[in-house]
Amino acid sequence: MGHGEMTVEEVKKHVRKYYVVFGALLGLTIVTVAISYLHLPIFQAVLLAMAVASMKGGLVAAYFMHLMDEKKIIYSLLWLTVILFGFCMLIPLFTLHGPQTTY
Amino acid sequence: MSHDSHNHSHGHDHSHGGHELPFWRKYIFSTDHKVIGLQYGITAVFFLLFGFSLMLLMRWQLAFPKQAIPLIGKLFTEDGVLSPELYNQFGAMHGTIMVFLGVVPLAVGAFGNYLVPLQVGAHDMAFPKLNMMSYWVYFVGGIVMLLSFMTPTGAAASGWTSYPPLSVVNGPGEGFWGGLFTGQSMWLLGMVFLITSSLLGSVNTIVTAIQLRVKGLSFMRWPVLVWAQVTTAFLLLLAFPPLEAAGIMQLMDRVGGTSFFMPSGLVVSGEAWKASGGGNPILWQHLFWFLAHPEVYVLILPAVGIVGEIIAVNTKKPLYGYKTLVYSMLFLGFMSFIVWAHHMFMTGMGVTMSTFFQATTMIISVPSVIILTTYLLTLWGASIRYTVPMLFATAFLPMFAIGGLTGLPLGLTASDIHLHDTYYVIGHFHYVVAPGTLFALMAGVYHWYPKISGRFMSDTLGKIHFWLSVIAINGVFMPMFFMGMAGVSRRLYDQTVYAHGLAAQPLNVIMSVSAWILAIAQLPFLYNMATSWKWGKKAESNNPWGATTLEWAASSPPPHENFTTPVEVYRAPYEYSSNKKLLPQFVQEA
Amino acid sequence: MEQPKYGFWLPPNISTHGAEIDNLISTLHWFMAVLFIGWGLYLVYCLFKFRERPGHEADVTGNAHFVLPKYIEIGIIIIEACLLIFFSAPIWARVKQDFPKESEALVVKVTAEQFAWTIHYPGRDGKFGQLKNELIDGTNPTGLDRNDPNGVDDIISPNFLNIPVNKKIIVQLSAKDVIHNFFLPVMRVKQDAIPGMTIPLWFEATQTGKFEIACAQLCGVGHTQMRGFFNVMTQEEYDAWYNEEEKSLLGDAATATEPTGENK
Amino acid sequence: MSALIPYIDEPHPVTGVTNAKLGMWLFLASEVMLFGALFSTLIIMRTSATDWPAHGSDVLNVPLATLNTVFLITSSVTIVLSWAALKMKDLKKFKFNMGLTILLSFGFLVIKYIEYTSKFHHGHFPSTSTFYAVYFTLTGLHGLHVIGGIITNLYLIGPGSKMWEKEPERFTGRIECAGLYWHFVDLVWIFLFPALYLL
Repeated sequence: MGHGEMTVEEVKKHVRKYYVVFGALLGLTIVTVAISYLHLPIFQAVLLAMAVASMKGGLVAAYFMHLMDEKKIIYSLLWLTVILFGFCMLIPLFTLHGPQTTY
Repeated sequence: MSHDSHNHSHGHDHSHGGHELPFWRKYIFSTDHKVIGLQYGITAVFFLLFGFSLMLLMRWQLAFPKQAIPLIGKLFTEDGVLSPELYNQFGAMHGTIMVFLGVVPLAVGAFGNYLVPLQVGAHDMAFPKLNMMSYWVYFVGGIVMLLSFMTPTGAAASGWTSYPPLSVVNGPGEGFWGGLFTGQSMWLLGMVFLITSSLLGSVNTIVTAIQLRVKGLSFMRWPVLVWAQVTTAFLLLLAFPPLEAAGIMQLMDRVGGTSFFMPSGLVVSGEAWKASGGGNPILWQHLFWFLAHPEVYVLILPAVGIVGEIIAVNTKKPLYGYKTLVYSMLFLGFMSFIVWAHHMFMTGMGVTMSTFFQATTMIISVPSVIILTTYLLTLWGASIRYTVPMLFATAFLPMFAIGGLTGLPLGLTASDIHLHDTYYVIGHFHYVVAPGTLFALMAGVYHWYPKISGRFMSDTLGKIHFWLSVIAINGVFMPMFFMGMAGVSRRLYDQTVYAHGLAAQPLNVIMSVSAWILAIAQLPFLYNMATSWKWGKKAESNNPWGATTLEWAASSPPPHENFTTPVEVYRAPYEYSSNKKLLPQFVQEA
Repeated sequence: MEQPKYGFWLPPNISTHGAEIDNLISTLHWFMAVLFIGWGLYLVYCLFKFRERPGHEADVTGNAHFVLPKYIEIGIIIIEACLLIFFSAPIWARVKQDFPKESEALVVKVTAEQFAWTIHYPGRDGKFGQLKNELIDGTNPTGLDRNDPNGVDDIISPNFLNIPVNKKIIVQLSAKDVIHNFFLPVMRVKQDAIPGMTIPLWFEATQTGKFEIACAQLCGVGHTQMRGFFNVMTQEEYDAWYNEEEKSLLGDAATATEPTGENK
Repeated sequence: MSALIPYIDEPHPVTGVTNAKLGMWLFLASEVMLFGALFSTLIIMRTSATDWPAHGSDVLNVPLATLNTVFLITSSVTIVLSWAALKMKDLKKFKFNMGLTILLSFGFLVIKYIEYTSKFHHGHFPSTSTFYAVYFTLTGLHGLHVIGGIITNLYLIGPGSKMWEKEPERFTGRIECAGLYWHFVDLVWIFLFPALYLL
């Protein structure tokens, strides 16, 4: 688990971090809802919303899922997944909406 | 069969102090990876035979269109002629059963389950209960697929690729439950089960291979089969979920009236299709091939691993370029994720994307060539012992080469214009999967049989099986290339309707007769497998072939927890001793 | 017009672009044959030379450095790259991208359905009438609106694609229900017909004759029956056929103003 | 039996992780691909759709969904706190936090139920348009994941917690894995929420 040798003090430090992250997540949730009421043009709206969502996701992954101090093997696995995820998202999009046969 | 295997192992169980489990825990709901491997194997062989017999029936219609099938035709239709409805169902189910219920469970479920823990020196899989669940989920998936024949409209009939809109409009059924109890919906449900099973299995394989390695077994000391199985497991793990998502969406389209894959303005048999529209049929193809192209490598990689083991043992020398081989397999696995759209060149793809996919397709041919080359070079300077498994393994090489080479004209868009969706395609992938993968799997059965049962399979029967199979299987698939060249489309119920189809029709007769001979050629194999269990020649030692990997350190058959004495690995899998003989990994050189 | 010769190899080619495709196919097969025979000879030699026999031991150390295979592999990569860059990609671009001008070509709409082809000529005005789904019935398979001024002189030809020889043809391909594939074996033309999309393709025939349209994508129970006819005619023959069709549609030229629905 | 399978409760010296943790991350990797395909569908449906609401908020209930977001985020905190409690050898505190997690996830489902029924009430079904098809499929599948999480967590707080007596390390590892899964469910929602409701 990688935390096997943690002392009670260290755990408590972790717990304090969890509360800070919790606060940040709540704040970002308000931000993302607020942004949506600005009715920005679609491109900026998507960009901003996804940026905020990625920040939130990053916080959850980094602190709650302990990716901050995770082992190399997990990172390698996740990098592979992220790359393939990218293929799965982008290639169909490019193929379906990219330059088509036209005359 | 598994019953007998454990009568043998009883003695070991007792000596090892294992407590007696009730029958159903030991042979049915067992958590022992070896029993599960055998369960997978037996079920998969059953499905392979079932899928093969569907094709044997279809081949009658192809060779002698609209003539009644002799003797058994009346079982299927009133006049004994295979109807186009049944033809399409059999075609779709042949593909599905062979790939998802036959070859993959045999290659990954059976060989992977049985051999990976043994080859890494583990006592069992990392998650034994999960392993059991994975088998039973597969079993249920298989049953659902078989039950789909019982639905009012029969089984799925849109090809194993299930392209919508056809797969959605085909026999839709009334209402939610009526829609669910149709061939195509059952197919999708069955696929969800099979995918779940694959996921559980692949998580287990990867964790076992990585975490349960015995002392001294570093990654670069893994036997090629372990590398192949781990790569395969990653492909299954990461490529299957998109199909699961797509399957759920198609199921929604069929029973929930959604339009994920249904474009606007659809008119089916004169009636406007009752759904909102706005979907995209090509999206299914993307998600399907995102799985199904890696799936090709799921089929071939375990075979490559098996052939590698057998060649190393029977040439009595190290595999040439072990590291190159390993990196090629990994590269192959990775690249297999970005070539999929070469199945879709005809969907109106632009020049940019089609060039991209042609390029990746050409790139992926390179590691395949390297793998083949390393095996061929291993033969140089060898002392080749022609056991039955070695015969099959050597036959694999040229057969796989034909399968691979014929991929070139299909992977290049310009030549694909003529060859796409013709018999050429069928010939191409069957050369890879049938005389390729299946030959390798048969080789594997002959090779590991003494380990699994403690007895050899008959050599004579094995040689009859080999020579008949190798001739017949080429008779089935070689003519397909010519037929494809002639422009005969695949999945045609009766090609003689077309002038170019009629001209090529004699080839169909050759193929059908060869297919039936191929079926007969499997009888000695099945008989051999069944009878050798009890009456085969006893394997005197634990390592009768002089192999180098860890499974041969266990007794034959291996007892419940595999290794009764601690094992350790001292060297890479294919190395030789100072007296120039192959030396097992688990033996310390004096 | 003599019947084409079909056999166990490529069907005859009567298109302007087909020769390039055929050349690529045969080049590829020569390349494959050379590789396969090379490997095969090597394999057979090894299988015989290095068989297990008394007095023959495996040479466990002898093959540490083979260099020839490396060169062969690099050669294969170079050849494949050349085939891709100099043949396949440019041919594909010419066939699928370099469309002739619409003014120089005959434009037709081909709509696939279970299990027939509907060929739609734009008429003398060169404009297609509107297609409306609600007008689809047994006599009007694509729902052509005859009240649309552009649609009055449109000619619908079920299952028969008649074209003049030596003229560029542009086909606008689509489908009503499921995915089909428009395959003209003698023209080396193949393209999926996908509902919800209109995909253009073009070709030019160099010989006259009676040929077939095949469906190359499983489209249901009648997939086999989805055979169309593809007739390449001389310009005179084509004109004669066209005038005949037009006459039966519009009657005499004077009746062209009448509601055209009656003529059907 | 378990003695024969190493690295159940202690990390492997080379990889540094336990079997269960590696297995869980592999499972999550495949889940990423599952939702990846669905998000890919969402993008493609949206970019090619003829009738798609200009803003999800025009047709969906943003306040309820925001509340749900808060529920899930909070449950993520409580589950990680329950793990921390075990690290401090405090089973009672574990049960309290885990109980909160389960309660919050039930709350999530209740709100989801309210949302769904009001949609059905207004005649909005998956078959209405591709937007609703995507909405119901994505949130439905996510909901199934929530239900799966609830069942696991109920087991771990109930009969499963007996393991604490004999194998505390292994039990803590299990809670960490359950937490990983639950955070992933939270993570999916974090992306679903803006993608469906706000854009």
